[in-house]
Amino acid sequence: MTARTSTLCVALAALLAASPALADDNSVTIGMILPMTGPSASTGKQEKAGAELYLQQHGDTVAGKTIVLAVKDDTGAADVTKRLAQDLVANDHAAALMGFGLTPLALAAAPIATEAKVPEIVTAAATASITEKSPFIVRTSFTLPQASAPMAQWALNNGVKKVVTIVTDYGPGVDAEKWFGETFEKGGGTIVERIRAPLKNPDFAPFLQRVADDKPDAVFVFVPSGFGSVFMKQFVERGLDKAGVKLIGTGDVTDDDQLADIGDAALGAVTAHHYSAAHDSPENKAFVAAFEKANAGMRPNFMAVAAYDGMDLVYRALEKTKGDASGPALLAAMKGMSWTSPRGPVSIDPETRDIVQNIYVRKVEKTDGALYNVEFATIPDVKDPYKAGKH
Amino acid sequence: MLTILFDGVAYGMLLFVLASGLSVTLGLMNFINLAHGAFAMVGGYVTALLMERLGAPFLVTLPAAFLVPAILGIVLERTLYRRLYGASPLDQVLFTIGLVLMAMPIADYWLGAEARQVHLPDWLSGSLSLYGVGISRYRLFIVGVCGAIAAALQIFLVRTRFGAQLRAAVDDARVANGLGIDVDRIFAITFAVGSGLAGLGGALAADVVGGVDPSFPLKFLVAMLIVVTIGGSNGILGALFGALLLGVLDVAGKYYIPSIGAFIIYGVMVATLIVRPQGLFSRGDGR
Amino acid sequence: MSGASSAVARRIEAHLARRRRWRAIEIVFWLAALGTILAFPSRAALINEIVIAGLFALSLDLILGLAGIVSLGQAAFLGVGAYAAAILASKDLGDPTLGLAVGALAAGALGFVTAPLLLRGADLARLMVTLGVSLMLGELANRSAWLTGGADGLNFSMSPVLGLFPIGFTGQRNAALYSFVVLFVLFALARRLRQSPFGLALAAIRENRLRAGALGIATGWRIVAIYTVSAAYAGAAGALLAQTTQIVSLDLFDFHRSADGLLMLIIGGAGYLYGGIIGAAMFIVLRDVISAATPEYWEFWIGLLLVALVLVGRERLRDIVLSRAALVWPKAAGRGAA
Amino acid sequence: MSRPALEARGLMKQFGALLATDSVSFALQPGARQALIGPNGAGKTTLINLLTGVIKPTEGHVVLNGQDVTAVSASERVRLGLSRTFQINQLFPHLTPIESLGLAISERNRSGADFWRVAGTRAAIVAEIEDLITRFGLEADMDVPTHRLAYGKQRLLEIALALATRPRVLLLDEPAAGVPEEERQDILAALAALPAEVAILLIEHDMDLVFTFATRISVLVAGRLLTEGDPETIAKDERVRAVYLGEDGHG
Repeated sequence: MTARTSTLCVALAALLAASPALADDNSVTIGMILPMTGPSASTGKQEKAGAELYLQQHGDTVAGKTIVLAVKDDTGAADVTKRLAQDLVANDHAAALMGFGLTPLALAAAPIATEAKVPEIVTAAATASITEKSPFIVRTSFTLPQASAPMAQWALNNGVKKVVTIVTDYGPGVDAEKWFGETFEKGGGTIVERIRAPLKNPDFAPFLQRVADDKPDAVFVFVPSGFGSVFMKQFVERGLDKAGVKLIGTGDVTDDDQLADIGDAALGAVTAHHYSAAHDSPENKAFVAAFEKANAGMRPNFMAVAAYDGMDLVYRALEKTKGDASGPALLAAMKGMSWTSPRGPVSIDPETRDIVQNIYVRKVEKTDGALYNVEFATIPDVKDPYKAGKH
Repeated sequence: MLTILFDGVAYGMLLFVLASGLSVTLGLMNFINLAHGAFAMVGGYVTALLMERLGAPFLVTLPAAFLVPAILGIVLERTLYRRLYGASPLDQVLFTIGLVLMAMPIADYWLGAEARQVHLPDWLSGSLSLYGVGISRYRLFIVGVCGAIAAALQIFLVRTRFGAQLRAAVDDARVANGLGIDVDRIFAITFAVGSGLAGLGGALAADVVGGVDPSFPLKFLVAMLIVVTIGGSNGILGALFGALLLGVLDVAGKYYIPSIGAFIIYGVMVATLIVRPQGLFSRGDGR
Repeated sequence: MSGASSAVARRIEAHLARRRRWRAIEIVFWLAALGTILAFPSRAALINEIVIAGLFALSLDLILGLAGIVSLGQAAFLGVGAYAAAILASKDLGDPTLGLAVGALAAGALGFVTAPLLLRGADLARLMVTLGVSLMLGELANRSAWLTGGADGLNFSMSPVLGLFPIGFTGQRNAALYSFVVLFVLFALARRLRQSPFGLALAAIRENRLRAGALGIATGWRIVAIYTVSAAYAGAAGALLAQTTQIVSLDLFDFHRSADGLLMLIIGGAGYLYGGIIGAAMFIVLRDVISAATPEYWEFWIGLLLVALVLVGRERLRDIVLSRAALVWPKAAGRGAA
Repeated sequence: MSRPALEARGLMKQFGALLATDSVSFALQPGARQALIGPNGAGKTTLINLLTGVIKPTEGHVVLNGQDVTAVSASERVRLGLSRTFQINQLFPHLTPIESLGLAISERNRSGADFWRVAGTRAAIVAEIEDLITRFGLEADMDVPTHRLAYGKQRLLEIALALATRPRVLLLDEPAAGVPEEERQDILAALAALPAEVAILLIEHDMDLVFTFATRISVLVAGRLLTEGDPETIAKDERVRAVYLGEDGHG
């Protein structure tokens, strides 16, 4: 123990002392906390690639400041997220925190954002209520009510009367179930059954069997990014497509990250979402091309674009404050900011700090030999209905 | 009702193929190989990549999904695993967790974090109706293949000379050596077969579980361990019954009482081990 | 102390009492740890994580190092302690110290109830039963969303320790110090326990259960007792984790929590109580450094370390360290492995 | 004479088809020096396991100081005064003799569950350790981990440990087995010095040891008690010579 202890003490002290990033006065550190390992690692990869692409395209200097992007792996565990957030703020003097792959992880960092007065830019987690947990939370991804309510409206307009909902049993899933259901029933539709599948559940077969027994017009689904393919395949395997059951949902189930590989099972699925890699705009074409080039052909998904926009938001805010990187100044600059993202026009609602954006209704189609979510209807400037209802 | 039963059997069969290799190494060789899932992942990747890059038909990739992990298994067995045969369970657990931790980033580095899909040929997609019972073709295929594997394994281990030699080698390696049995070779082959089975299981499971990704080795680790523990040390049959029991209970539980679905398998395992610490189908000797 | 009459009696007394006094190196260890907290206020969060992980690994050392029992389910107690403290705090009930006590007691009670499961079967059955229990509890927490927040976790704020020391972001050094004090007190207790007749009896059970029984030791009950104590320690670690991070989530019950604890203990060496703390420090600092450099692939290096550790041989590694230590600190070599 | 210290009444043990112990009855008087002999496979180990409670008999009873202990656990029988040594050393390799003995003594006087007091801070326990250490001549090695002790010393510790439980009945399972010639004398001396009030049952192959030590000998063959008597009678018994003594070449 003795030799080990003394060497250890020296090594520990050295490591602890050495770790603050080269912090000169002119640098602004953005702490990006993501699940880089474990089941949500693909989210982390897309986010990291999106943020890095922005840095690469726009250089690391803005308003006279040098931007340092520090990416940390929280392994998807909330207490680790919290520790990393604390470390980034206290030790690396991060001017903003970014990322947060899942709702509990975004919530974990909220008290630190509040106490340290550092903006927390949520670029993934999509439970509507997250932004209420701290006045310093800003979101560039989306909220589930934002996508679910328009989906219900579209279903009502297109002759769907009976729906079974299947959602993953955690915050975002509950949000999706609630907002789809309420909107749909208010418009005269019927929810036959509401099924919640556990988060750790690779096999949807028993739940889909229930759907088959219920014989609805459509099944509305929310599963976290990554579970879409297994859901789609089992949907077809049950013969639900042949039985005339429409598959509708939020865009998570036809995630661009996986869509190309899901295969024809996904054809015809209709989803409502804020981003598709097939979005027809010059900004998006440039974004997709640059992203695929930088990442060995990997197609960007809504996670990548949210991280890209998160960086964009920080850059724009720094320009507006003329380099003042203090938390309250950045936050003030972010509120009400509007710009053109690869997904279309977006802005930050100054009241709720949540993103306002177009929601597109899309259908999975084969274009140029690959599957894409092809947008065919646009609902412009959608605010998060959950918070809009309160204000 | 019958559909659910059938789904449960199919799911159980899948668990069986994933776990059968583990039950060989753990039940027969007394080696706790938590890296078993890594071999399954290799098999899944072999099938997915062969189909994607070379356009190989699904059926053709399956032997490769057995062989590649089996060869990898032999190499690792000869170089690393064999050093730990006599080691404490703790050392085996740590060592194989270490291998898992290494395997996952390697897969991530080479192949990316997103799941790779296995695309089934048309004749295996969709479902058919038998006497009004909707049956997925692929699940039927799984039941057939896995049943055949179970039978082959059972014959291999019980009826063949190799099986007898293996059992002798496990019971007492020194005595077996004295009888002229090449214990080293027997263990290496057994380990390779176990790894190959894992790979085959991974390839077959890939479609059902939404593809292969780097976290595959851990995703099914617990389920595989449960199958083997419930089945007990009596090699293949125990694991088969354990897997079928779990599969049926799990699927039926999720269908009928979704609210407690996930409890069932853990509950069954703990209850089983309380009543029979050696598993349901053990030889009865306390090892 | 009685005045022992003969030279032999005096030697016996001295031998039995040899570990009771805190040796200089131990005092240096604890002062260094305290000094680290004071010297690096900006790393308080990391140090706090190390201290808590050290306590968790210490709880494993109590069963593995002292009694020779393997478990992959220690996360069950970590989770129960954490959720107990978190639920108490989310209902605004009392001081953190109360939450700590409740967390430890709740976990201890669970340990006492589940301990009989350990008495039957071989190591594998033990590993699986303990793992199964922790997974079931995780599922229970998931299902009891009204109380635990389910998959979204539970966020809450914490009142200051003893009404004086806030332990949120603004009091992060307080949080590390709070955890440190708890670790030290529980460590001192464990140290005492290891030297007591009870601790000796555990050593006997670990070394030779057959003979321990033949000396009249009720081995089953001793194992239940130490498992309960160990569970309470893990519960305390969980409560500290919940209180200082002010969030709990389901992954506290995960397999990897138990596995990480085991890794830390093995890296530091089981059986002499400091191993868990040293291992936790090495593991977490290493992980922090490697994962800052390569956030995607850090697991590879940890895995490599582990494989190397086992292949070189834990025992041999320790012998090498001890023999080196003998050159620097002659007494250390005589300590043996007990 | 008072009631026997240990009594076996019609002990039977069946393993599947094998009858390992077949209605064995005998009595061990307080302070007795009795030996149990028999060829390999006669069932001596099974009998010891039955007596000490490691296995339960199919039929029959074990009576300790007049109390039927057939249903009592092995560790509880130790507390009631029945202790044993093992044919193959069963020691605590990484504990020192002092610690091993201290442990056994604490366990006997019911302070073994004490988790607060540091072991060995009680003068009475130290004195008793000292007594055992000096009696068995272990002074030089008493603070060295057991696994580093010479084999003969380990055999002595084996006996000392059993004695530390302060038994009224002590079963010695081949105490001299494997001890090199130069260390044998220590074992013999230790056996001779065992407290007179303790009833001792010696299981042994070594006939020299049996005939110097025992005042009464029981012969076990194929699970049955063949005969019992004083050394001269046994030495003369034709049946014993036939099944046993002849094999070893003892006259």
